[in-house]
Amino acid sequence: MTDTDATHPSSLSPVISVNNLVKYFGRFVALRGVSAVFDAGRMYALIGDNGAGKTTFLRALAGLTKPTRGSISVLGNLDIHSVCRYFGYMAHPSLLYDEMSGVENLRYFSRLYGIRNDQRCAEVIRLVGLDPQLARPVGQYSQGMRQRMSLARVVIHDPKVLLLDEPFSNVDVSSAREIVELLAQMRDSGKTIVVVTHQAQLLEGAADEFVWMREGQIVSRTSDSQSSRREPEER
Amino acid sequence: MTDTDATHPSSLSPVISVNNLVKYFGRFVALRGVSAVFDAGRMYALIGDNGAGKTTFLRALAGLTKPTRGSISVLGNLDIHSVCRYFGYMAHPSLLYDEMSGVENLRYFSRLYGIRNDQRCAEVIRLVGLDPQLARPVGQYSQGMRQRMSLARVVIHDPKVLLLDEPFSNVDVSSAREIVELLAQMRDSGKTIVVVTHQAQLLEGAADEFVWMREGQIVSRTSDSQSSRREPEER
Amino acid sequence: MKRVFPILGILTAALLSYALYEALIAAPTEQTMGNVQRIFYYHVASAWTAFLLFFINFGASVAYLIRRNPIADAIAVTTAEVGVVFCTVVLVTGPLWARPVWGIWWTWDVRLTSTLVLWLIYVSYLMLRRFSSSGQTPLLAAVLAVFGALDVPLVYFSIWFFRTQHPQPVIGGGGSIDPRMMHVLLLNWAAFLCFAFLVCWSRYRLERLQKDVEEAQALESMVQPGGTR
Amino acid sequence: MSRLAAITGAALAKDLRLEWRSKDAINAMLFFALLVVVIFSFSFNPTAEESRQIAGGLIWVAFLFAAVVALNQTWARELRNQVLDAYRVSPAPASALFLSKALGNFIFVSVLEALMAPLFIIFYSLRALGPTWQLIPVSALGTWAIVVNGTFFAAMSLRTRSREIMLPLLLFPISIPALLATVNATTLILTGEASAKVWIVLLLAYDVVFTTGCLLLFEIVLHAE
Amino acid sequence: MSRLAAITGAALAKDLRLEWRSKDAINAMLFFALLVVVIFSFSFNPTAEESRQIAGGLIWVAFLFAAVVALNQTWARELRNQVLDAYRVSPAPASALFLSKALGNFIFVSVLEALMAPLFIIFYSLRALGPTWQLIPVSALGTWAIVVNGTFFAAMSLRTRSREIMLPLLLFPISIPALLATVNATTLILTGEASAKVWIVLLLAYDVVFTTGCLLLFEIVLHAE
Ligand code: HEM
Ligand SMILES: Nc1ncnc2c1ncn2[C@@H]1O[C@H](COP(=O)(O)OP(=O)(O)OP(=O)(O)O)[C@@H](O)[C@H]1O
Ligand SMILES: Nc1ncnc2c1ncn2[C@@H]1O[C@H](COP(=O)(O)OP(=O)(O)OP(=O)(O)O)[C@@H](O)[C@H]1O
Ligand SMILES: [Mg+2]
Ligand SMILES: [Mg+2]
Repeated sequence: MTDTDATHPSSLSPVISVNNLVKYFGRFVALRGVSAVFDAGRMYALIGDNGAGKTTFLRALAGLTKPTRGSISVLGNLDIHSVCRYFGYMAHPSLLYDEMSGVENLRYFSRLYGIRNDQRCAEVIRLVGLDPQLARPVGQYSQGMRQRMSLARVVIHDPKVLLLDEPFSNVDVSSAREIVELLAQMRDSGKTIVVVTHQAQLLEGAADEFVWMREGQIVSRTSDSQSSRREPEER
Repeated sequence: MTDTDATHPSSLSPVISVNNLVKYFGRFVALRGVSAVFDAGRMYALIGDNGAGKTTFLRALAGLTKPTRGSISVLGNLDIHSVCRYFGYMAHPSLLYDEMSGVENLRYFSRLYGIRNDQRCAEVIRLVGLDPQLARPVGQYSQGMRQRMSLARVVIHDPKVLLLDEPFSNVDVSSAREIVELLAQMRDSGKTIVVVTHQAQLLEGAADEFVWMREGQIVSRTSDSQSSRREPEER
Repeated sequence: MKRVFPILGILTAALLSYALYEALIAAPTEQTMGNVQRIFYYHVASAWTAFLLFFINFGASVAYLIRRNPIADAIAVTTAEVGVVFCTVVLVTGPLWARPVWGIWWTWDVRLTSTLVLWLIYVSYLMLRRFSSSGQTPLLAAVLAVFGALDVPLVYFSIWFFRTQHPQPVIGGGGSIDPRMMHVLLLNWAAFLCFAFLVCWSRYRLERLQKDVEEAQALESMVQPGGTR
Repeated sequence: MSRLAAITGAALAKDLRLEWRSKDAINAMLFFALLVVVIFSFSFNPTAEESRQIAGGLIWVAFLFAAVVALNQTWARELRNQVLDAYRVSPAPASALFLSKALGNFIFVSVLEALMAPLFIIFYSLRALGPTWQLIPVSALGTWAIVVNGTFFAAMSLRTRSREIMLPLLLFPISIPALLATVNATTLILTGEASAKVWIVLLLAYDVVFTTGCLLLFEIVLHAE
Repeated sequence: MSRLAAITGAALAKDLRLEWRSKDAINAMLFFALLVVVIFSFSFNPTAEESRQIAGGLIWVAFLFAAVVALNQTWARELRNQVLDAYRVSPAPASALFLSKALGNFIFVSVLEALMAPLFIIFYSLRALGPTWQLIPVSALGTWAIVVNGTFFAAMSLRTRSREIMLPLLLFPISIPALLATVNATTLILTGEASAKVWIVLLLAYDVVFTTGCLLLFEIVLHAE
């Protein structure tokens, strides 16, 4: 375990700290003892081959998957459900209703967080670079627009922790760049961001740390996307 | 229309020639007059933003979608169904039965082409770098293995034309490289290959021509993935 | 522990054969029905055994919901499976008996119907366990078991109102059963209970072993590639 | 409590709005119900003397099958794009989602029944000999019994392979007492032979028991992954 | 012709092998069928004198509902991973695929019926007064009528939104004559009142017409995108 407990720069207590996380799917081990800490105001890129366990790890962080063993503490709290209002989770699918327009979607999801502010919805939609007036249902959006809308859903309740699973997959390069920029801004405003992606080069410069996963473990953490690309393979 | 009819190097008649293809989905135009020729023994990378119409174009070539207007002639034949035995089509989904093992899948699909040669199945599986003895059902394969198996299905009947839709999506970089190599070998053995992908850099050096699509049209054809990346944007 | 099992097995076999002898030969022949009535000892003993097993299943399911203890879950699967088997025996011996005695295979009487519904509920429980794809099978199954238990009294009442003139039990309504018959019945029941316990125990061990094997295989694959560096 | 109501309301309003917008499901269901009535009428000679005797059973079996088809669609919308995960990571209570779905289904199936009932009356020339008004509480309670369990088991069958077939397998055995009570109450009201009170009380008990059970246990089902 | 047979055989063998391997579908369907029988028996007072009169209708409506659930799964396997597209780009004839699916469903539904029939006989204490052997051609022809159209319409409903509900909407209206013939033939055989010959001939005609139609038109349905 390459635990970097000692190396993280911020002196605050970590936002997320994961301790020896293990997850079984039947007789298959998706996570084999992952320990890590994630600090406030930093963006982490989670990288690894197919089946490395990135999605599983992210879902465990979001409280969507119960780990078999190990513990996760978020904002000093061991019960994830009690702090879930501080999470923003974006999955590979859009997590939006295809039949409703962007604003309608956002309005519904904000209600779940007890927000009844339609002003805020419009604001957030503008923030991600879409038009709040757009009446088209989300199902007719292009993939890039849908990913932006997804991002809007994630930040509507001003979460402290963003967990994003492959936000750039099937998105064209220019849209992807804009999403990265947005994320960097949010990071600068103090949010903790964990991004899973196969396109590490997109986050080059934007992410503060690259976390490499392999076969259910974190094998290294580096500050750029190239330096250790092949390193873990020398086994 | 940047029709490059005059520029193709082989002196043979083209394997695929497309003439002013138009495809409407309801009131939406996915293809707005695409004309192109594809020659034998060349690999084409079809590149473009989301919704550019790449998948639609490929499906029209394979005879899976009837174009609203325009014609496609394959191997000099205007009725695609009569030459469909020369096609190999790989879509984003695997087009395999998850519950059957690799060999079983291949055996079934070879029957559809009138092939009753189990030797050939094993050979093809080895060709794509898998083990024909593997008894696991395809559903339990990793994404990379599944893409290889898909490729095996595509080449089992020794097609003359390969149409591949995003064969590298969600595949890790090393698997993707190997698939590219395989494709290059097949190109060298005289097949015509059209690959749709968002990761053009993977095909750099392997593809003979990069075909850029935008909003249902072919906007340019270049010989490398970088040169015209931004060019079509100046409109 | 390893010794106990075969010893218990032999004892149960002996008890079962003695009970069989008692039921088929030693017990007095019923006056109106004749020898057909001897199916009674199997019919009723199986019914009581099935009820007991389903009751244990309910307890184990509740325990699982509260404690999330895998042992409780293993007990729940075991008792449900074996219970369904015994319940099936009741549902087969009943009609076999009814045909010569009542002249029909089936009637919608309280006992018959509630037994059938009970059987249906537990088969659907086993179906759920079989079809459930997630790692949360025990949880879902436990929830269904609770629902099933909530349902049983309602089933009983509903059918109670439904058919008031159901065929009376053959052997007097007020428990005026021949003490000799009662003795044989209890003996058979005891034998069945031992047998059920034995089957449950081995099924339980199998379940636990499977879990252990899965765990071991998972652990093995955990140590093997790359290892923990 | 008011938070529960607010979120339930928001979710229910969303479902109703979407349903209303496409009207797909309601149209399809209506046509399906009509077909069921017709098929039943063809298969069981409805001019027979005893039609009043079997009508209760016919009507409720038809409603049950129509309801199962509707219930199977309950969670379809939440599954597409995995929107359910968005709900699960939010602090909104599980019971609000359940209530909104159950209420939505109740409205849906009730509308269906209100439109199918006249057809049955026409095809079978029915006329109640007992107190007709009692049919209203009986159908409301009977429908709620099917719907509350159906919504719950539909959520449960999301976690299984071959989802559509799983719902009736779980729902039917548990619903037998409710179905029996509803059918018998309806028959008694139609024939006027005896009072249906006992059955109504039984239905009420069933509804109370299972609504409580569903509300308490739904959180477990929602968060079972 | 032999090519058609070879491909039909390969596809049928594949389906049967997969079905046999998991046995999921058959188990679920059996239990569903059992539940349908029980629900029907509960709801229609089966001790009534006239049970022989309504049994034909009951049995076939139950079979129809069970068959629809089975038919809805027909194409599920081909849709997952869009395997159907692989068939469509191959030179294999469309009718081979159709035949293999229809035969598979026929086997499946027949097994189901063979197992459900005894239950009906037990629950309703049925005994035929007419020529019992005629029940075999009647059920074979009736089942084929449901299955051949069902397979076809299941393929057609693939192209629609809300697929599951679409199948009965298409199938039921078309099948009414076949259902009517089957129910009447069964009732006549059970009661022994008159000969069922006319109905059997009608069923045969129906089967021939629709099998031909399905085989000829399936290619269009398969290649409609
Ligand atoms: C047809 C299916 C039948 C089923 C499903 C069935 C079910 C049951 C069950 C579950 C019990 C135990 C319940 C209790 O102790 O309260 C039971 C007891 C009994 N059954 Fe049956 N039975 C069937 C047919 C018959 C027939 C045909 C007879 C004899 C004519 C019969 C005679 C008895 C007797 C004598 C008892 C013990 C009564 C008592 O201890 O109260 N059963 N049956
Ligand atoms: N619900 C599940 N049941 C069984 N196995 C699962 C389940 N979810 C994930 N797995 C397995 O766990 C492993 C890790 O999966 P995970 O989705 O976390 O990988 P990943 O790193 O996100 O891969 P990818 O880059 O392909 O998205 C995979 O081998 C996968 O097959
Ligand atoms: N069956 C369909 N019905 C309606 N619109 C469709 C259909 N298929 C595709 N489209 C629309 O046609 C356009 C082109 O789609 P296509 O799938 O060809 O794009 P693409 O270039 O493959 O995009 P991507 O990179 O996202 O796969 C898109 O806007 C899409 O919404
Ligand atoms: Mg993933
Ligand atoms: Mg595409």
